[in-house]
Amino acid sequence: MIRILSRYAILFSLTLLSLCALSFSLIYLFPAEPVTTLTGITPQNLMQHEALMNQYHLNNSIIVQFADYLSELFAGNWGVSLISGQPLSEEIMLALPATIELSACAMFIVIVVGIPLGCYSGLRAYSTTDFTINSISVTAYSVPVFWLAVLFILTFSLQFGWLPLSGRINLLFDIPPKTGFLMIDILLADNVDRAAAFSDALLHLILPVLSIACISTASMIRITRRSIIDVLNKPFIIAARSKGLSSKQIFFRHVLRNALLPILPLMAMQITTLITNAMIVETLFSWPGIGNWLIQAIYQRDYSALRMGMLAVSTLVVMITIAIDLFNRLIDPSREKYESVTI
Amino acid sequence: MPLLDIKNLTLEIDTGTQVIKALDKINLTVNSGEIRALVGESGSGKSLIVQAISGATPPNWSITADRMSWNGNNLLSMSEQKRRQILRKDIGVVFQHAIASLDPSVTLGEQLEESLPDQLIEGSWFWQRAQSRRKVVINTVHKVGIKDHEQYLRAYPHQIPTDIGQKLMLAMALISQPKMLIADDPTRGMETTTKVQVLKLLSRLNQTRSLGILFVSHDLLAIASMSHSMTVLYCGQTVESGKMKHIRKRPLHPYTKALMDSAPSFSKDLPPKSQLPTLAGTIPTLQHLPIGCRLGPRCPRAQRACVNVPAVRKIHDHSYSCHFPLHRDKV
Amino acid sequence: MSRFSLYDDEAHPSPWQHTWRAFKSSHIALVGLAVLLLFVFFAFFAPLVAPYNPTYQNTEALLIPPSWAPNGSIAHLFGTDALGRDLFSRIMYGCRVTFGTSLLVVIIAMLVGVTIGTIAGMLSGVRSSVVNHLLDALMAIPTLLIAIIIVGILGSGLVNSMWAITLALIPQFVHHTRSFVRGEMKKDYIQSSTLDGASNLQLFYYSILPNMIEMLVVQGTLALSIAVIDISALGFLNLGAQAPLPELGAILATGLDAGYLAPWNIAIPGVSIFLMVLSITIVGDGLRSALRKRVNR
Amino acid sequence: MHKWLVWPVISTALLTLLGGCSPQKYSANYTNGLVYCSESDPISMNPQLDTSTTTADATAHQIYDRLLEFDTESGRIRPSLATSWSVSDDGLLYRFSLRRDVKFHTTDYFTPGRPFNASDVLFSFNRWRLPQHSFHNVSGGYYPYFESLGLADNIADIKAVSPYEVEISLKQRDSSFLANIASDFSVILSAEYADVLMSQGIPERIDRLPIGTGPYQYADYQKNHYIRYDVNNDYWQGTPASKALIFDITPKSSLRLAKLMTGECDAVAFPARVDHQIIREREDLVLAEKPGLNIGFWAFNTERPPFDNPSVRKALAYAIDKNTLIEAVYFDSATRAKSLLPAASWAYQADAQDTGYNPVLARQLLDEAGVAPGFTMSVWAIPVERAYNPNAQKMAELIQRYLADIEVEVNIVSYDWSTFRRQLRQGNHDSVLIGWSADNGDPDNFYRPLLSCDAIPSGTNRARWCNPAYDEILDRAIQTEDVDIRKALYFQANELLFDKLPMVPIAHAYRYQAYREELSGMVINPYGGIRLGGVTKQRD
Repeated sequence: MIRILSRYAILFSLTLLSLCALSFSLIYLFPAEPVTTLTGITPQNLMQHEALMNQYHLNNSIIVQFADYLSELFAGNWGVSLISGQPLSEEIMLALPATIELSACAMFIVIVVGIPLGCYSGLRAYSTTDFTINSISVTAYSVPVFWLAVLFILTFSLQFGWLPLSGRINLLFDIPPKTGFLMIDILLADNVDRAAAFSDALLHLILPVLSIACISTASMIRITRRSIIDVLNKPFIIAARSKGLSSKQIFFRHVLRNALLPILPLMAMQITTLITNAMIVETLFSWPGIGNWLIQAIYQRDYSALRMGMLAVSTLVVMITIAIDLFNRLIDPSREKYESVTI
Repeated sequence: MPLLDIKNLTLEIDTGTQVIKALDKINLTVNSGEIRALVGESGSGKSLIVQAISGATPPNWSITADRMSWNGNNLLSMSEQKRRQILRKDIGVVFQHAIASLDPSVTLGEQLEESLPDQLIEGSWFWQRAQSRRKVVINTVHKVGIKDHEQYLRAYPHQIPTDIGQKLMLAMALISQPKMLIADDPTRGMETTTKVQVLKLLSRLNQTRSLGILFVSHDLLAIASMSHSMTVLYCGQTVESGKMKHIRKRPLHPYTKALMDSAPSFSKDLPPKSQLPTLAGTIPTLQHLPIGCRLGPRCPRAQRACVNVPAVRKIHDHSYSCHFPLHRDKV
Repeated sequence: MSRFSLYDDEAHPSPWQHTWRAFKSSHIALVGLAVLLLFVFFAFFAPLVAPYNPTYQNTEALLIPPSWAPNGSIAHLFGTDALGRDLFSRIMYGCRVTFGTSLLVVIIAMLVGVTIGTIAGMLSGVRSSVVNHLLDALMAIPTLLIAIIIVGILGSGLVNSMWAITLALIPQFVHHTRSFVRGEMKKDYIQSSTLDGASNLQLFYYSILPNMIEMLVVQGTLALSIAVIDISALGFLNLGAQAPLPELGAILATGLDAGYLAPWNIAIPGVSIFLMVLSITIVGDGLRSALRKRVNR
Repeated sequence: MHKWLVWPVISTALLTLLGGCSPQKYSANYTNGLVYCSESDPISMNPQLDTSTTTADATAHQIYDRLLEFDTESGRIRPSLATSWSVSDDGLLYRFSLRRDVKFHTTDYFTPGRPFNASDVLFSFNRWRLPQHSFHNVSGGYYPYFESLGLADNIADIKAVSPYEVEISLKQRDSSFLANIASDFSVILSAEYADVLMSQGIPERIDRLPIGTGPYQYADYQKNHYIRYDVNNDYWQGTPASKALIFDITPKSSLRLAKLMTGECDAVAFPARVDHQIIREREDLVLAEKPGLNIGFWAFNTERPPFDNPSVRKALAYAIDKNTLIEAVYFDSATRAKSLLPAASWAYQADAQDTGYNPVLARQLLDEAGVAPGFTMSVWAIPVERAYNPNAQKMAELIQRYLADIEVEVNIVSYDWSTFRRQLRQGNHDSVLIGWSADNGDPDNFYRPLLSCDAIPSGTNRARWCNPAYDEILDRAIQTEDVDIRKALYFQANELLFDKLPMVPIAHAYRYQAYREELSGMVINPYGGIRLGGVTKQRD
């Protein structure tokens, strides 16, 4: 166990290091002054330029620069945004939770809807129900997420007027962002009608979450279904039947577990897709998340923000992926067989 | 009354493009306390019979039989639950691929406990029951010849060697103290010493508890000594069936003879260094089954009549299906 | 000596014939293939069949509804956009741009991915593990993020977005090729070839590659649908194809501006992307199940 | 076989899907507040530092007041923080009496110790006027509006006669001086706040956490997301009815309209031209319109060859059909521009010369100038909607087509608004589609910021065109109050501009404002930014 944990710790830190190296190399790759990309400050004159160069050791060798870059990163000094002049750490810490909130809700739906439907479809393989579920999921899987979001807005916000379309909550609620997670912030906020704020925030969640969840749910159904069918054809299920176990016992004790284990790593890949979709959808729903933030940053050519945003998002994703893999490794006994650890 | 009585069992597999008759009018009986060998080349449908009996059939299989009864109760028409009860209490099944037939995500101990019917557990409190359960499991494991139960009960299937897996599979089938054991090649690939152990165990159980055994194998040598009767399969058709000693002495079907001849120890008068006799060709695949007698294309005695399925003929309790049987020419 | 043959000899169709037969048996897959072929046709022959030049702005005919609407005109089958460009022609060219670039991207990614994957699969020890980890880390980074960074470095444009998507697709191919090659390397037939003295290159070309093609085709259709969605998403976000290049995502984004007045400018490009991805998915699924059926025999 | 699974699965799936769709209509009326959907982020919280409408909208009339202001109906100048003013006969000395008991905002970060007085006026003017002023270089030291007008140089002195009286003396007569004082950019900051910040060593805060005297006070700002204002309970014109004002920053016009329709916005900035018809058709929305004092134009970067050659510029002008542009981009809600001034201005020249559509002549002129076929140029299109150009991207695409006819290739360039302006100021463009909205009604407000030499460094002269003769005409024009003389001089300027053509005037557009019918008090400010102080929202 400790061996596995330490192995993953090393793997994680190595990956993190390479991501840091990548973001560091962006300083020289972006079409702007390295100093500017690094600090977010456009030097007004030569003296300031010189001072910044010295402060960040940009005149030294690359190794020293990188070491310095790392120490600044860990000290929490991430530079400031080229455009707004705000510290990037603050902006990212506000934007990231919004995306996490959105993705987590979507992931919840994906799991709660996708896995049961996939199981059902897999158990009833080649029946009419299976065919229906399967066709719906293939269809949903093929819808481009940005178009789906637009359709949702047109239907549910504009046509029926049921649901709001912008942001996380009506801006008239003055919720000070303490944690960045709106649901928690509402609880922490004073002077607001918490119940009203809560239901308003939930209403705001529905459309973006559904737009993201639809596609991922569809792939989750497909993956689960296939996995269930594969497991059902395994000899040990036949063996379990011959023991006289009921379908229920077989499903919960033998099928589900063995079907879900291989899904887990695929789920990690789903999260990547989900976050990509979340980033696209954010721009349509004016969701103040990291995707919206990054896309604004690229429109504004805010290089320092891009550099840190890239590092923050990829670290988050890699962290989730490695965590899922570790979890998978810990609960899946047969994984010990494979020598190589894959994240 | 026979424990298991199967008459004209037909199994059809729908592959989506065509319907394959994988088993064609199979007859099989196992009496209480009898060891019946079910013999045939691989691909002859032995394992399909086992699956058909154990009831674990995929949706694209359709099973029809004139009779398929357990202790006089029709297995095909009884309720799902009743059938499950019979499987749980009275029939133990050992599958061919032991490791693959064990759930890879559950420890062996748990899987063994799972096979134990509640009736065999003593105690009314859950801790008593857990204790009792564990005791039965350890006993059974010892019985099949595994001494180091601690190590293996905690292990997962992929961590154990194949022969241990096979033994555990056996333990799992025996733990419910069944009336009949269906063993699908339980000694496949085992070392000879281990194999002898297992066979001895089965014989002993057969004698002491009058356990009926359906022993499926292509290893004639191993089962010839212990079985009472034998059924020979070829391509999903029953070729010959009868008492072991009768068949050994005088096989009536050309295929049975070929099978016997291919095992050197059965042909005592084989000259040294001579070639073993074999049938020409190979066993056809399920998709390309010949019509009529399925041995037809390979049979040295085939004649025109062989395009029709031969009827079952019976001499005492020795039955065969052949138009031109051996040793009966003069009749 | 001629053998008496009472029974038909087994016909032995080639693996591809097998696959095609199995594929053919599914009607949905055939419909999907037909739609896909239509898109392929557009991709290759758009200039020949499109009624108008996709960038020609007919300022006399702004926002004309599609021909089936009451005040639509048959001259413009799908109507026109806010600049008076014929939507039907733009969609055709859009298929050419979106589908064509996606195909190109997938082919490049496949070539690179298979090369790296094979090397990684044949390597062993530390080097292989390093390659694996780097690639897996790369695979975890969302496509959009890679695209944003590439746009940051090179500026926006269709070609740059193609680079980004290629880069994002490569790891998948590497991953699958690697695990496939690793699995195959353990098999006996490779062992026996090795014992015959085959070099790694020969091993790959004569033994592994023929077995891998099916996996690549299936993986390729998957990657193609991802590529179409990603290319159009980047076009939609204005990070990919720039005006006036007719790219389906970009057409949709422009359509949004006049969305309330001219909803067909949202509906038609969206439906086109959707149908394109759907047909690719269906054909991919059909292929996969056909292959599975063949293997299961 | 698996019947036991059916119901849990189906009900879970349905519950999750349906749980969201509660049938009641979404309504946003929770708090007494006003939501205005703006199109972009303000550059700063101080309009002195920026000329963009976005900045002016977000700050000028919300947070601040000026000494004078324009009447929204008549467009005349009327008192604001100054209760009255007088001008000396030579037109060089202006005296303002100031309003008493005007309180600055009380916020989390500042509590004023005294009401508004002359020292605040001095501070506000001297900040942009005097390079040696301690606050001049804070936040870049760059005051484009005043620099482009040369106002800083023209003010000789400014002094407080008494705490409530201020005197400003000019070096030369400037007939547009009062109009400039009333413009969005001449806001009054708090000198006391500045001192506090200076003593704390954080002077740049003055432009990030603003303090003014306006109807709303700054509360919170998140880039790309929102600006939140609280009501100023001590506002001297009476406390506004809404307790809060939110600027919901929504760059896409289609989204702004959607939010207006769902009621998530009470009013939106720059409704897109294509959507006007829809807004008019809906009963719950109001579309107000007014002829605007603005101009949309296509400016060439005259510092870059071959655009330094007037005949190249002319050729490009002849290559485009302005009428089509107006029809396609403005949907006929604009009039064709011949000169810089719209018809509403008193100095409008009805018979000014104009370039027609003549691609043959265009190609000929290019050949003469030695510009070979296949020449590539960039057209920069502003990324935001403006009254003067509601869809520059579309216009650029049309121009791209026209120029293709004369074998000139066009790259359309567009960045995010703030980046766009930064790049533009550095002169990285070949040509740009942009425009100008008047800050006051004086013709000088068009001619000078757009094309004078002073306006190049200040960044409002997009053509980067400098012509001493032109500047001289403008200087002569503001030194007299005689309307006829001024008219003649501006006609002369028009002639010069037609000859040199540093930019192609395209259209004068109407100004539009879309809002929900619950709002009352929405008026279109003829000059500059939106005023939300007097707006109230009725509730049922």
